[in-house]
Amino acid sequence: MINMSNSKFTTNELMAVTASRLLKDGQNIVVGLGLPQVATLLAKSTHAPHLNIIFEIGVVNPESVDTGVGIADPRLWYRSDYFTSFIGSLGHILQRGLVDVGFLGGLQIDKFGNINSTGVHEKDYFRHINGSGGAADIASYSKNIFAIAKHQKRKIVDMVDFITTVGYLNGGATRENSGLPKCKSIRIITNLCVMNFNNQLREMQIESVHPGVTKDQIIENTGFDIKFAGDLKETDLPDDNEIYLLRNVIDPKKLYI
Amino acid sequence: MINMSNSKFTTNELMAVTASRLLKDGQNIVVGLGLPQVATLLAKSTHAPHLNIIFEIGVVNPESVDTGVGIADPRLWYRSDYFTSFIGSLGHILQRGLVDVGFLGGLQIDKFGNINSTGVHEKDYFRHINGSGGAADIASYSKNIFAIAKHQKRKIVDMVDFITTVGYLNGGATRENSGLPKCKSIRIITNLCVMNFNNQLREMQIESVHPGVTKDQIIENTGFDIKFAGDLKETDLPDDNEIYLLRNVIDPKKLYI
Amino acid sequence: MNSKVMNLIDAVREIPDGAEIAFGGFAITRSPVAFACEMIRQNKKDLNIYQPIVCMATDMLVGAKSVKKLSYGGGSLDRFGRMERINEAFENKTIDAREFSGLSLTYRFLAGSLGVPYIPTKTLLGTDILKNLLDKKDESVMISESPYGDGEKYVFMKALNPDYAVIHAPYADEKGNVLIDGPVWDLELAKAAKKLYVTVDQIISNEYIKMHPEKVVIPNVYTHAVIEVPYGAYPTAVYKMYDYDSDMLTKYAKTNKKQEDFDLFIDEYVTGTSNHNEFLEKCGGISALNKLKADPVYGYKKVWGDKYE
Amino acid sequence: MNSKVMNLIDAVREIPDGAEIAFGGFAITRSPVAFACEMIRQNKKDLNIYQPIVCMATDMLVGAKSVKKLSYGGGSLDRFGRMERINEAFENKTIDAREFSGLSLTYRFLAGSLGVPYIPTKTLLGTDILKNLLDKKDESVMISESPYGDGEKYVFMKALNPDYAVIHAPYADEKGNVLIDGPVWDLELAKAAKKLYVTVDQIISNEYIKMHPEKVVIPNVYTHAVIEVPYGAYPTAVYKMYDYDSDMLTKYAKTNKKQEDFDLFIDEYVTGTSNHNEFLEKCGGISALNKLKADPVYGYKKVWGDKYE
Repeated sequence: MINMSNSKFTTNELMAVTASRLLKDGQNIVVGLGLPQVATLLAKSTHAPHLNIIFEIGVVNPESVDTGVGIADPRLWYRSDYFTSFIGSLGHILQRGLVDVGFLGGLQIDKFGNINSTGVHEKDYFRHINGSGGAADIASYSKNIFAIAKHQKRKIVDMVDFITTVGYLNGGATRENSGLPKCKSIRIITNLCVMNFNNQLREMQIESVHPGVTKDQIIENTGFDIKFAGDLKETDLPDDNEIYLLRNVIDPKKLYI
Repeated sequence: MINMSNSKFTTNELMAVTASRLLKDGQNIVVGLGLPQVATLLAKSTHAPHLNIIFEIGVVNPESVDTGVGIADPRLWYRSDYFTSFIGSLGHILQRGLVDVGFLGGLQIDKFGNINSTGVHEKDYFRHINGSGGAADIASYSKNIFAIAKHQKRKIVDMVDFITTVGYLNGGATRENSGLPKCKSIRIITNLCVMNFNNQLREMQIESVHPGVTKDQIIENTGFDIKFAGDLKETDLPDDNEIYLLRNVIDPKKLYI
Repeated sequence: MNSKVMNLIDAVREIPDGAEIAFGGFAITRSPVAFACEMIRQNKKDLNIYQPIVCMATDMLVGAKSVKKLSYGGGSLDRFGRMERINEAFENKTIDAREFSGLSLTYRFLAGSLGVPYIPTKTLLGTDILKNLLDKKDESVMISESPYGDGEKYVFMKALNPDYAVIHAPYADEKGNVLIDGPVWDLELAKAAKKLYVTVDQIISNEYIKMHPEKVVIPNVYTHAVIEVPYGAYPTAVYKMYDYDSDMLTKYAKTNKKQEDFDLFIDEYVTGTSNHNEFLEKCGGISALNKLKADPVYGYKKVWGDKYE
Repeated sequence: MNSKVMNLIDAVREIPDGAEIAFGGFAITRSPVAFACEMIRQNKKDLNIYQPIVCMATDMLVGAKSVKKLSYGGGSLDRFGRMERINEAFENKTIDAREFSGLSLTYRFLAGSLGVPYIPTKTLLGTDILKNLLDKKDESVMISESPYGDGEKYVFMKALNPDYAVIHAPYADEKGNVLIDGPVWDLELAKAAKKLYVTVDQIISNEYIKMHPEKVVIPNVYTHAVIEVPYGAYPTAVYKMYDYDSDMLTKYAKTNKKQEDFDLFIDEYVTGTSNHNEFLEKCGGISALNKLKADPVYGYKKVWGDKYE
């Protein structure tokens, strides 16, 4: 293998690699388009060849060879193991409790890991943008939630404008008290750092800082007074194989990285 | 067509023809093996070409060419339109309210149309014979129930030994009061007569008597004091085409007729 | 009874103003565009639409002011753009928009298609989606405790059997057995509807179905009408049949940003044409369609690199 | 993780005495006979079996005194005979028999496979089946009123996720994607189980599945073990693969009438053999099996009239 220190990589590549390494072999992942999918495919190409990939639209374990515009694009259905209905994917698999990781994006994420994919408050109205799709369902029933987001003041916020998907709700045991199943862990991967909620309050904290990023940069770009974990680390670097795969196999057209 | 009066027919043939004529074109029928199936296929070959035949095991509209030993026999699945699960057949079709006629057999039928297919009381124990299979479900949700039975004192009874499937329960509105959906009509076709429950009490009454059968014969072979409808009729005779089809196309090996 | 085949105009005529309709389709795939265009031509009003994930057809109907109420679980035109006619109607409150998640709304159809009164689920708990639905006293949702004394909380998603459902599929026979390759996110709503209308690209023989019953996803007992409309989902994709038309979707995603642009688009492409073939002609005709032919293995238009293009 | 392939002996060893198991199979089709025989060889005891419609394998397990409790919806050996070992155990109360209907018991699995606490249904209302279950305080059933104030009554069928399920299928790949042609009455119980064991006649490549995903009825996320046992459902049928063996079923339907005859049968055919191949040899071996080969179109052994026999 080539010496790691020779690697140059983009922030998106680092995010994809970091997220990919959080996935474990044999897990069942419900995943959306974009960097989450790129990260999942990278994991499958490296340390986790037996990941099962599930798209809410009713597609299991595709092996796409062309890049699609969304999960409704048949490019993403090529060489699937199984096709099913919404109830088949989000009912019989997800709600049945078989999904280890729900891998989401969103417009805003708040300090308790709640995600907004519906819309945002503008001066005098609520600007509607998208909606839940399967996201609310995925966050309700996945054992672990991962999200990838841009680290901006208006995106990593104290309270989301709309709770489309519940993370730890108002922190502590409020998620469970609302009636939802427990969520073992939430991980947020941004362009600046990785965040978890591994404390009693279930409040967002910085787990690792990407190489070259300063604490101040993170503080500046976060919409609330963010905490740093006691055992704060630097995010591990991608290795050359990962970068090679991302650039040449997984996203050669550079649509997402 | 050949003159009807030339027809000779067996009792089983008459039962099949009589039942077949009660089916209407385009109906959805859940049907068990034996004479019910023979009658349904005859209807499909004559006045009701667009019947949809459903087997509880998950088979829709087969066109069998060989006689099977039961609905688990792949001979009965040949040239189907659709295969599904138990929930697909008895849930999404039957309980959904799409079945016009549930066509059953049974060990005993009582004066309120309840059917026993579980077992019978012997001197000192309950002899277990079969069980519901889908029968309880079919009787709960079909808009109309047809049954074919032998007319014997121990089979057409005052009260069944075990209510596997509910007809009109204890008569009147007791079926609905138990919480079950309404049942528009129940028809019992025996080797002696056709019976319905078209009265306020929802009590079994003779609708038509098969040619050559006397009222006394019926009374003797019924386990309770059976009533005769005010407009008692004689059962219509089979026509030559029906007899021809039964003998040459539908049950050429005479397994059921 | 013999055949469930209808023509598009007559089928759409059966649907009254104010009808309660579930729509199939998902973003840019199997969207019942031809059916929606004919509804716009016939100037349907006050529709009450239910759709787990909205598709292009729904955005068109909302933009054309045919919709009074929309219950849905979000959706977009994927990377082409957003459902801007829906978003604007939502923001301006010109429609009564009820937002769900994909699964929760689908549970209403699952319950309806099973003939059970409701499905108890935990999804939506804690969300503002649920809060809004409760605030609006939407009949869909009710919060209840477990009957088993374990203190668990559930949302009851109430059964829905919509008066009509409209889906697009590649094939059906004239009896109404429907074949769909690929995922079937719209199966539950199709089975729940009192009258299911299926536009298909091609009506095929029942003989083919007898040879391939495993391809039937909706048996004929559910189907009210089979309507043959070749390219009936264009410009959205039908897996294994034709690809979405990127050019046309890009154009639509531009025109749907502003009502006046959208109106011009509808004037030209929909009310300015008298049927789906004319719509297809307007969109580029045979030469546009020829470019979309799906490869039989890949299921979409496979591009073979520069040398073949 | 790489592969879910196990051998039959090891797979059966994983199942402890007293295990809660759902069985697939239906009368004389796809009955997991090889698995049941190995359970009898390993002398499993006190099993708690759930099965919507019982099959030959279940009657054998009851006759072999492996079963303590059986929850089922009836069943027979079709025209070959009855489930006499089950009937006698029911009558003599040597097992705790809980009788359901096919749909109601399957609803327990549907709820379990959906991750919902129960399914509200009307089936069983008014029956002696329900009365007996309520008398026995069976946890499966609870009568409740509609939450919508319409006075409707329902039976709540409680979710069941059995510790184990055992089904037989013609094919699976080593990842655990299961292919079944024909009806799939046992799908819900397979998806509900915590550990699904699938005996298959043949393990096939994942490459075949990539070409025919529409044939997969159970994706690998549900599957714990794939066990290749050719003719693993013999003497019952596997659609499109082999027919049931009428001679053997006729013999079984004679021996299962009396416990002493049944015991002799088990001694000779099951505990007297060390694996399924020996069982098959005992039943007539290759020449018996050759007579059962299913025609690829008809799906069963097609008899072409006297001149071909």
